[in-house]
Amino acid sequence: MSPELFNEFGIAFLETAWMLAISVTFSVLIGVPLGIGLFVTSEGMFWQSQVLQNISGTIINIIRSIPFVILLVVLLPLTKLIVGTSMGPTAASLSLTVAGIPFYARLVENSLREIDKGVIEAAESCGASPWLIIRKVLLPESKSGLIGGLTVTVISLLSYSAMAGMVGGGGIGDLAIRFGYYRYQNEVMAITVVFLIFLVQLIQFLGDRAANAADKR
Amino acid sequence: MSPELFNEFGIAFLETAWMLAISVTFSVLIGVPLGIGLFVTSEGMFWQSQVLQNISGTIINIIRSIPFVILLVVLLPLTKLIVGTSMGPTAASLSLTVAGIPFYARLVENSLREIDKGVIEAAESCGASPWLIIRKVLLPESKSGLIGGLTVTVISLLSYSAMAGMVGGGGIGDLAIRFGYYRYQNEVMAITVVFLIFLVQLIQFLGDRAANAADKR
Amino acid sequence: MIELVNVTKTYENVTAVDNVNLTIPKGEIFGIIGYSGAGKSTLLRCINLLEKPTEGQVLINHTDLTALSKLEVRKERLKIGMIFQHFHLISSAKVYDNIAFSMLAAGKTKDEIKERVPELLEMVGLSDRADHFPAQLSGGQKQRVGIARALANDPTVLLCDEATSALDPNTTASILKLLKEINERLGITIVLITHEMEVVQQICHRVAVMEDGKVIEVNEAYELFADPQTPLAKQFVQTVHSLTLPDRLLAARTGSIVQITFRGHSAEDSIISETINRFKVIVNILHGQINYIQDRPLGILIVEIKGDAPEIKRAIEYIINRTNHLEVIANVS
Amino acid sequence: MIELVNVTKTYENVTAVDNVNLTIPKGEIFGIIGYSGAGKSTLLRCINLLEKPTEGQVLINHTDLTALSKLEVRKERLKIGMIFQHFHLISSAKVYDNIAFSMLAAGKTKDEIKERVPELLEMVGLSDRADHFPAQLSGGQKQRVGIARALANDPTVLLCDEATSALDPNTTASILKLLKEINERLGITIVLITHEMEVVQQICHRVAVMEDGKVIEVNEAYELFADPQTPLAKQFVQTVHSLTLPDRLLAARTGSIVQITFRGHSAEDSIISETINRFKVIVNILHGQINYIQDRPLGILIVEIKGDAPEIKRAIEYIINRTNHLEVIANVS
Amino acid sequence: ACTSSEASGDKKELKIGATSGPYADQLRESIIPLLEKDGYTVKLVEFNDYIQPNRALDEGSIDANVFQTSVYLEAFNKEHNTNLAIGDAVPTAPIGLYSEKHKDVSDVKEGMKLILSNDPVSMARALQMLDRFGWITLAGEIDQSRASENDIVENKYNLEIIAMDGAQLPRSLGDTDFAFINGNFALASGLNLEDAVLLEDTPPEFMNNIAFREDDLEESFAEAILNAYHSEAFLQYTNEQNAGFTKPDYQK
Ligand SMILES: Nc1ncnc2c1ncn2[C@@H]1O[C@H](COP(=O)(O)OP(=O)(O)OP(=O)(O)O)[C@@H](O)[C@H]1O
Ligand SMILES: Nc1ncnc2c1ncn2[C@@H]1O[C@H](COP(=O)(O)OP(=O)(O)OP(=O)(O)O)[C@@H](O)[C@H]1O
Ligand code: MET
Ligand SMILES: [Mg+2]
Ligand SMILES: [Mg+2]
Repeated sequence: MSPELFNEFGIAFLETAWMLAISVTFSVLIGVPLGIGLFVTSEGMFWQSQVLQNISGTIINIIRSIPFVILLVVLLPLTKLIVGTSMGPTAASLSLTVAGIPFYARLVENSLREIDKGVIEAAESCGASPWLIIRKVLLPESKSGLIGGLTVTVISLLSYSAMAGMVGGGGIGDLAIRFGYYRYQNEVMAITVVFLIFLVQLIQFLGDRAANAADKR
Repeated sequence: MSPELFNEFGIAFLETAWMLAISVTFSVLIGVPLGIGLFVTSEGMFWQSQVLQNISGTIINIIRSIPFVILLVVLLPLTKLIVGTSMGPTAASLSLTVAGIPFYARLVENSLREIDKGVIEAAESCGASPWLIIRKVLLPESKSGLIGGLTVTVISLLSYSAMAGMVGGGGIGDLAIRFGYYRYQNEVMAITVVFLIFLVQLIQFLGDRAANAADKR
Repeated sequence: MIELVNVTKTYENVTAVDNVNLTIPKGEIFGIIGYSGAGKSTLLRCINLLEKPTEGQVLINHTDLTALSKLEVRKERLKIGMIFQHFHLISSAKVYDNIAFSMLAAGKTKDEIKERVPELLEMVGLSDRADHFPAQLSGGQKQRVGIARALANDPTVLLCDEATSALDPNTTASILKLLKEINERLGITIVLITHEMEVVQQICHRVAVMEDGKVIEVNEAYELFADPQTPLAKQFVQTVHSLTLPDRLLAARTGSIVQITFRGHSAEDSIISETINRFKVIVNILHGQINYIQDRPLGILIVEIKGDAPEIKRAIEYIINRTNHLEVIANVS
Repeated sequence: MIELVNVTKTYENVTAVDNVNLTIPKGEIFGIIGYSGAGKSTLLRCINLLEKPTEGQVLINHTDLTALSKLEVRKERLKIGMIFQHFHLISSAKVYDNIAFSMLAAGKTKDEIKERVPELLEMVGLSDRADHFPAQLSGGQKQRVGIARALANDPTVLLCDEATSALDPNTTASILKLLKEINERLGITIVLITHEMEVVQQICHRVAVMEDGKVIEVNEAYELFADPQTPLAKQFVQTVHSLTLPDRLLAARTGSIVQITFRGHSAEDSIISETINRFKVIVNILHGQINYIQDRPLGILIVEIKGDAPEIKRAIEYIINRTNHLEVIANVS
Repeated sequence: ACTSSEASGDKKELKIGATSGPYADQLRESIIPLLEKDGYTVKLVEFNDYIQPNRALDEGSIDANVFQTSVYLEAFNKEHNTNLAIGDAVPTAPIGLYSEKHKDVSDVKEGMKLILSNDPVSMARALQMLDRFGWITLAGEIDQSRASENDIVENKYNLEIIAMDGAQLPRSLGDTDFAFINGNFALASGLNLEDAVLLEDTPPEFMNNIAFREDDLEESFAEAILNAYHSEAFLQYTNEQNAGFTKPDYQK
């Protein structure tokens, strides 16, 4: 690997890391509450609400059904408003975040669904407030699942971030497309793909370990 | 909507339908056995094999970690070999299939995991052969989950198929990208996006209904 | 005091609880029995409004829970502990924190919790397990944690849904002992569902028998065993009093075989002894069971009375006179 | 016949079953009791190799299952039915197909299945439920389907893991009756785990008591109740024979209070009657329980003997002579 | 190179590839109707990519394509060992330097932001223009098919150069000082070619072309397609729909 390529690679890695850091952070910060919201408003739960369920379900489905490229375009005005610019890794991160939130929210919801209903009921029978139940039952009991879902989300966002090159976001996936594909530098393609695979396996490995450690059952 | 656009739209719809038909069919034909394989070779199951687990797990993770755009490119030689051409909807379907198989296989595996272990054990205690257990216990008991997973797979493949435009695959997602992104025709983009959303909701609705109908618990 | 007034709970097409009226006074241990699906769990869950009744009122100490806001219901629940068949502990929290949770729910301070939890652990005999996770406990130990949790906020009512069904006889016995102690020492009202008649026998003061969502019989535990009113209750009681004699035995006997039921005083008097002294008969006890239900004896004996026919007849008349309950099973002579 | 030779099952760090040796003859109903986690289920599952023993052999009718190939084990399993606590029916298959599944496993033809399944349904009293899904059945009905499935291939051995623990007393009684019938009519060997001592009492011929993976006692069911050898067995038996008298009663008595155990013949003789006739004493039966275990009576009576001290003494001596088991609880006079 | 399936001269069913934008529009709106009048049935295949159309042409999946410069085609032939050949040039949208903030090339200042397309050919064209402005220095003759920021040896104003998808450029115009925008995207986004700070004076090697498999150059369908481009009707279309495009020699 030539020194320039090495350099290029380093920058791309930092760009990817930056995009993931932002989008994963916000996917968690917004996706977890959203996922909890979806769960606690579902049938039989303490804030049961068919209306909220339908609305949020529809919004999530809508976001998930729009191709990422289109999402990128549709979100440009918003990106401009929030990030101040419509290009670069930070701008790309906004679209990644918007794609990541409903994705993770659904996974959070699914993890929460796997909590033994009886445990939640027992907490309710104690007279615990919804907030206490969320903090002391829902989150701890689903920790392992939440981490597992996070792993999946990070990997998916990594995959989406390959398209960030469209708005000048750069990153590893973009490197593979620009040099490996457009400029026929097969070794770049090979290196990036191997690197991506390695990265994914690493994320998966760390995620699995953390999830296991969190599981007290 | 102008008549040409209407026409264009019709063609795009057929292309999407064709790509989905092929990729979903093969994702099911290969993903279901693969998912069953993953499950029955897992710990405590009748064909337990750590080696097979590791190999297939790694392959699946590798495919899932390569961004779809890159997968599309990497698979071109294979596409040429199998489909005879590297362009058009049929060629795109191959990449979609390759992406769809491990995706659905994992979902199949997860559904099978949700079957009460006791039921499988009861079947084993009857002296049933693995094949009989697969046919009469695993598949029927997970039917609802398999259908649910299929819904997710179809929607994901629909979303992926938007990128088929890269290899001249066409389809609705590509139409949205071509008109909305490349040609700045926002109204066409809006129509296609609305159509996509509608399609996704429809798939989800039908999937949910079928899954419920299959659930005898 | 718990009062259920016309409580009905309907799911789409099933009436799980059908117009139930019950009054359970303070300090009572009240049992609920019935077939699977009879509506026992649903009824119990209506008491703390885990299940909101479709119709009717649930009054606890004269407060109508069904008329309260969600927040107020939560406050009332602090006074109602609940114990579950499958424990339902928070698997990610240690024993200590499982109990502390319940106190957090009541808004207790850290200090109060620090003081109370060890007391509770002591009471259920788990002081040395405070730092264990539920997965590291045996079934009986988990259930004790469940009890400690339910008692943490000094409730006045304790609801138990088949709290001992999954436990071995020893553990069951120790948990029943604990419940009885709590009831006697703290005067807590206990409502419990069980399918084990020995549990009813050992600790219940009164019992409701449910069928198809309705309470078809409410009886003193003693009376339920001594004189069940409904066919269902009879069937359930019979599984405990299954006094069937082996054919071999019946065939070999030469006297009259009678079943005598001794209730209350009659059980404490020496009727058999007196019969033997008064009449020229030999009395041989073939089968029998004496149970103390709420410290009152209920005895059923199957005896063979041998002797001359007239003597036997007089003996039988005497026994009937003293017990009011005698049934001739076989009259050989 | 089932023989377990040095059977040990170890998980990473737990020895669930520890060097167990057992021989269960054909046609026996064999019970296994013990605390939760004692290794009962693991041992049972070793019998049909659902759990492969880490060491030791499992012989069924002299065939060593542990030495067989997977395929041969499957064939052997056709002769070993298993019934589960939680039924484990295929929820997506109708009752008919759940039973048919087991016959498909044995490679039976459609015609054979068509003939046999209705017979089995008849036997377990579910002929009218063939077309129902498991979710539409009650617990007892589900368990009957489980039994029919386990019997479909005419097994010689039936394994039951807490098959009645989740059921109400009536359903439990009906299922025990069914098991007993099957055992008597078809000579099937039954191995059953239970935590309900009444189950042991009602149908087991012999019983193994497990603790920490070891079988610490194997006893005839009758002997287990009459004369348990280990402290654990004693504890378990006591939960059935808990003949504790209310303090009130003890306080009010004036004579000697003794506990008499009648075993076998002594239980069938009229010892009390004869004592009353021979000595100048009044005998008042305060508490007692006579159980027929395997058609043999085991009686425990607590009686008060009133009269002159020497007479009482002689009476007691006489009873000891006849029964060998008398314990003085309180000697008032 | 691959065989073309129907070698006979009377091939009447054609597939022509193009990238989405004005070249596809030229085909759809003018050329194809002309060909259909000649008795051809033509299917237009749109690509979102610059490699697939050539691959498809080479393997015979399409019969012609319109999207590339001669420089690109030669590089592609060398890279992929293909025999693709140019039929003729087509009216080409010139690449241009656009800005919302600046009016002239001389407005360049230290540290300004500049965006350009990430496809190699467009980038090469942009870099060469920058070199001509004297904003940067390139490392001698650059490879038209592989040019990238890495070919810059000196960046005199320390410009921040960001590469992105060509279609994205007009959308990011407001966030940058200068943008090199391909004519097709500029037009599509509503920019006027005249509004450019500077339009490329498209040299012949940067004209877009219609390409065939070399063996097919003499085929009658190739001739028919070229005739359509050369026609009066197409000239009229060009004048009406493609104002500002650089015209090929035959239209001058
Ligand atoms: N959420 C629900 N939706 C519909 N039907 C329900 C629901 N919960 C309970 N039921 C039905 O209500 C009836 C009473 O159920 P419940 O659980 O109270 O019975 P139970 O007496 O506790 O039985 P078991 O002894 O098996 O626990 C049953 O027929 C049951 O199927
Ligand atoms: N797969 C396993 N891995 C590790 N330990 C196990 C496993 N299965 C069982 N054990 C352990 O083996 C021991 C015996 O378990 P087993 O289920 O046989 O007990 P049991 O007597 O049936 O208890 P219960 O009455 O609760 O059903 C327990 O300590 C249990 O934790
Ligand atoms: N179509 C592009 C343009 O006109 C050039 C593509 S070269 C493969 O700028
Ligand atoms: Mg219940
Ligand atoms: Mg067990």
